[in-house]
Amino acid sequence: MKHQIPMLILSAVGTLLVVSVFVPSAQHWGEDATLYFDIIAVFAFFLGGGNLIRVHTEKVSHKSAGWIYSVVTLLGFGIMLVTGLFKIGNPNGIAGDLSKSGSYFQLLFQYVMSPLNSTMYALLAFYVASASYRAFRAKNTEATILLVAAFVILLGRTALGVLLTNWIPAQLSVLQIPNLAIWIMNAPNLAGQRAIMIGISLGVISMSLRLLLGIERTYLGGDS
Amino acid sequence: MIALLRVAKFVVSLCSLLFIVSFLPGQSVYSQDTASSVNNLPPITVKAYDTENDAGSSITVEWSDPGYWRREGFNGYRLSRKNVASGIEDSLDVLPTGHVLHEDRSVSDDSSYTYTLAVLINGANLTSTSTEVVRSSKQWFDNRLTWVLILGLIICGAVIYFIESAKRGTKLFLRRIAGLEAIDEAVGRATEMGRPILFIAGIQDMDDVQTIAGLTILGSIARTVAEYDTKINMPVCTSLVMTAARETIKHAYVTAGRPDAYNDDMVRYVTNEQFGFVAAVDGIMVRERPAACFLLGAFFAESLIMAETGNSIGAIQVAGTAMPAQLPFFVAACDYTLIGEELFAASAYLSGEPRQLGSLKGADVGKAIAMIVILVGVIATTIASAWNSESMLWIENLLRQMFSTG
Amino acid sequence: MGLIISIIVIGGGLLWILYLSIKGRDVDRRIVYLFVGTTVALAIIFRLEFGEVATPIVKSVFDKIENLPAGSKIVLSYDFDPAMAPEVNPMANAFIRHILEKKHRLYFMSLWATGQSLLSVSLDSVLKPEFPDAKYGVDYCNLGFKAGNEGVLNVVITNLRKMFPSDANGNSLDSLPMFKDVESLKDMDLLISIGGGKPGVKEWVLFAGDPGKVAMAGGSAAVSTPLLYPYWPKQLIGLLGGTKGAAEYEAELIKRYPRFKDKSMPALRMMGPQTMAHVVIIAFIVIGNIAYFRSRKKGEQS
Amino acid sequence: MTSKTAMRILMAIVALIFLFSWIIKSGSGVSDSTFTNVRDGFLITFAVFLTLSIFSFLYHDNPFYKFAESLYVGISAGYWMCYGFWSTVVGNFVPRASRSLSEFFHVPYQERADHILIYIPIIFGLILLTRLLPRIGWLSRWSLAFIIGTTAGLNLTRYLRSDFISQVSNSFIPLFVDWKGAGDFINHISLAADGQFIAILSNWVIFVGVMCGLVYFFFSKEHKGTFGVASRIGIWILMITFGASFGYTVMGRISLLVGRITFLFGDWLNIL
Repeated sequence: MKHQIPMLILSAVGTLLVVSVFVPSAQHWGEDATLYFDIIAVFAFFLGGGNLIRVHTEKVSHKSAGWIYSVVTLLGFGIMLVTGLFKIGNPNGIAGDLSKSGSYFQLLFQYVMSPLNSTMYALLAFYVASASYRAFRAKNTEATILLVAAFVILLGRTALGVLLTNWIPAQLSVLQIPNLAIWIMNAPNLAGQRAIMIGISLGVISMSLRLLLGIERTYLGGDS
Repeated sequence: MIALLRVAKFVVSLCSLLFIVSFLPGQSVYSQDTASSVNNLPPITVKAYDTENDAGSSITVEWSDPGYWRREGFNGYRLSRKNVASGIEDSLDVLPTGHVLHEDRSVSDDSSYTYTLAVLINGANLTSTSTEVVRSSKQWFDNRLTWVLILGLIICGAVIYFIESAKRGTKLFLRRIAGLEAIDEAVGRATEMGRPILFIAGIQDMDDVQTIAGLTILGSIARTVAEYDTKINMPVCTSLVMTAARETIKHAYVTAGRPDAYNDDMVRYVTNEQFGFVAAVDGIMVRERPAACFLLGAFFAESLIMAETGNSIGAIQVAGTAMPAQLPFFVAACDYTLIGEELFAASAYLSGEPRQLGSLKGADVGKAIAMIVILVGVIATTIASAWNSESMLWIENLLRQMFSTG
Repeated sequence: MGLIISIIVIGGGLLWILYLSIKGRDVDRRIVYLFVGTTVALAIIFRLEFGEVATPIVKSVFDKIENLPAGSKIVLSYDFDPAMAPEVNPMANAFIRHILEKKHRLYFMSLWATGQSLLSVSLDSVLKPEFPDAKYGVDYCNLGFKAGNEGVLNVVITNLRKMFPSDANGNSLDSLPMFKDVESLKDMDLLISIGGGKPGVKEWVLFAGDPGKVAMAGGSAAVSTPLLYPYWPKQLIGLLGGTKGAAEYEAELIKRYPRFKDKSMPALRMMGPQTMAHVVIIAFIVIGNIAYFRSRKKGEQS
Repeated sequence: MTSKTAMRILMAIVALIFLFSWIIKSGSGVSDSTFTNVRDGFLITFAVFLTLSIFSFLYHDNPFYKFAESLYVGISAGYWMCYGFWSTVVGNFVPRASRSLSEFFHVPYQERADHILIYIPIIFGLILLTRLLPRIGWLSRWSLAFIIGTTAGLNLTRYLRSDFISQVSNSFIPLFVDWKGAGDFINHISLAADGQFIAILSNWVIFVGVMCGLVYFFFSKEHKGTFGVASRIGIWILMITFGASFGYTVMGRISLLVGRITFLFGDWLNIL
């Protein structure tokens, strides 16, 4: 029971959606299914929120290490939820666009969430630099090829590439670094991307089939 | 399989038959008196037919304008429809220059209709005679997808065939994947050092196949973890993944005979927001110092942050993703990387189950088909373009038609 | 002057790191971090700038918008978050300017929740002040965000009203004149997605542009640009890749419409720091490898 | 001096700078209302504080980073929940479910015959929430099964059409571009970027690259002999692809840093 019914739901829904692609009057099933997924996903948000509250209140009530940060998390969560759900300060009231400028929700987004998000992302610039200094080493043929390609693209995307190689005559213009960068993007890069894409699509197809046939069912708690 | 193919073919021919029957164009001429002002132009032709490959309730009206639209004072075309049974006439729409067809989606499959088209020039209506009677209908198969269906059936058929033959005990050879052999080693090292392992299944929800692939690999890792009694730590960023991951790990512990050692807190929901999640994972890495990190699933920009942080705390890292943009960072900063399709294959490898392995062989058939078709296609295209060969052009067009997405 | 100071500081620093590396001493991560930060900061403070010319892949998008007849329907989708914004927001603003300048109809939407918030910033800072005559519901409108990723596209390519019964402000679509002849995205003349994650340009190609047979262009964060090359020029008519793509578009826009010259063109300005940072990263790769080969040689000798 | 005292001094300094910046920023506000100026002054200072707190992680894990991280986790979870509620529940569910609710939220009600179907996801959603109840928590697998079924079903045909079929047909390329015979080819041979030779070379590279790349992904054959050579070329092509991706990515990452530094120098310090 515990395993047959989920398997049945999975296979039925999946097969139905595969068939629906080919039958014109059923083509909207795919749309409906995605709409349903979204609504279920909202319940998942609630589940997630519930878990977040549970984990952090537990930390606070047990006064476990770093509980003060859990208070911060809960506060942030509560404030955002209240301003968003009640659309506090929204010029158009309850009917207004959630992110209408002037609403507290948008203010919190602009001054708290947005700087946090972009700064986390900006850390990447530092990590990239550190990775290029320590990790990108010509350890073997493969790594060397990767490095050379990266090198050409890096140079080609800046004015430096033009400065360095614009003395090369038109007869050999592919050797000018900006042109070489474009060539790498259009030829070998395209070939590699394509091979990866075809491989992945087959991987996805065979994985989906394994799921539909009920061979792969770890995520449902196995087949015991 | 063959039976299915036959059904498909039958459906296709039935559809085409229906299509031909409904395709009865009506031609029309202007009535003499109103056309006198523009009598130097041939009459406009209008035809109406059931819209192809649809779910019914739609008729397409098509016309060809010999040049009225270039006249001074042209204001557009007015399309009218008459319900044959009830006699009700509706003016549908006025369409500006440039339009040569209109899809009328307000018809019922139960009624028949005729259409007339009027050219509006300086207030004068040059109305065509009406089209033949037409009725909309639904089609049961989308003709444009015949080849998609056939290719799909071949690939899926191959996968199923090899699954079946593996079930019957046929031995299958599979090449080794370096990253997979490292998994046991990594878990072993974490046990020796008495430190936890960290598992990240990407930042997508369960509607991404990569996440599912990550979780199936988690299944095998969790089994080893349960046996060795190592600590596993898995922050997740959606609660559906949390639910699935808990089921997965719990099952592994039950299989290993240690259900009491399982604990829901092994999997923690953090937040759906990408960098909120990254910030938390970074914190966990630095504070808990896992001995091994597994990054298997769909990753975006966070790949480098996680891989670099993992690298800086000296953890063994096994990564895998089908996001090509993130692969260079994994290749550089992790000890082992599963590239693209290898991620999907990994779960089958690790299960060791013959049926799963059979499906990999099936996917290889797909690759073989792709290679053969590309080879033939390239040869045909080359010869067709360089030496103008008619027969090669025919082959090229056939292949392009087969491999068009409809 | 600024250039000279920058070169001295950066060059000196690099030489020092090279010296340390050759000596076999470990250069702390934090020194690397500090160095990158300084380089970018110097370039920003001294406003180093380099000229840009549009490459064909960018030019083709520009020409498409330029050559569509006035009143054409263009969708501009904000599929990004604040983190990607410095890279792709300039593209969005350049598109808004160009599209409204050519008197096309502009339909905004977003597949990212965060996109909608950024969109309202764009509306307030670019569209409303620079095009005061543009009327909501006639010249432009905001459909807002809808959850469901590519699922949304799956629906709107056949039926727009099913997903968007109303616009972001709660107006029924039928009350807005610009939706009169729009049943689905198939009725559009050009779709533009600006993004960098998932869903992004790729999903737009696969679920909207391809199945609907509508011309499709994209602007994408640099990281996902290489993935999109296989779609050009058939499935994508053109593509703006990262800051460089945005800067090229801005340069082309200024060339054709000099009235935008005094408007802020952030991508063009960002190319200076960009170039400097590239140089530094290239230098790091070189230094890292020199150190690596030296240590390997030493290892072989001993 | 113990590290605790040092920390306290540091916190005091940060608090002072914060206060100072708040006052200055409030004073330089442009709005007529004092409240708005003081509020915006606080917000912009707070944004700067958060930016620097995250950057401080580069040096070391520290309380400022932990604060920013915890706040981020809370704020973003709330953000997504609000969006889920307003855009999906109110935007998509309410208009299909109830007229009075639609009026309450000011969204246009949609008359449809199959309204009952909209309750399917609600049922599965509620089943999902049983996860919070230990005894019947296993029921949540049903919702999971529904979602995975949807994923598998949609992806199977999607990837087949969009990635497999279209990428294969995109690979039908001529290996001799603008071919007018071998003599003509040799006469005009050059390394010009837009020349015939480079066009031909590109197509050869794409053709060979795709083939070898696919060979690399072959699982059921040992990579030995010719097959091994092809697989090796395949991995080289993949490495070029990764290198190209890396080059492009670096560019993107720097832009983000530029964005942040411009914010600090421009919006905060006003020195740009």
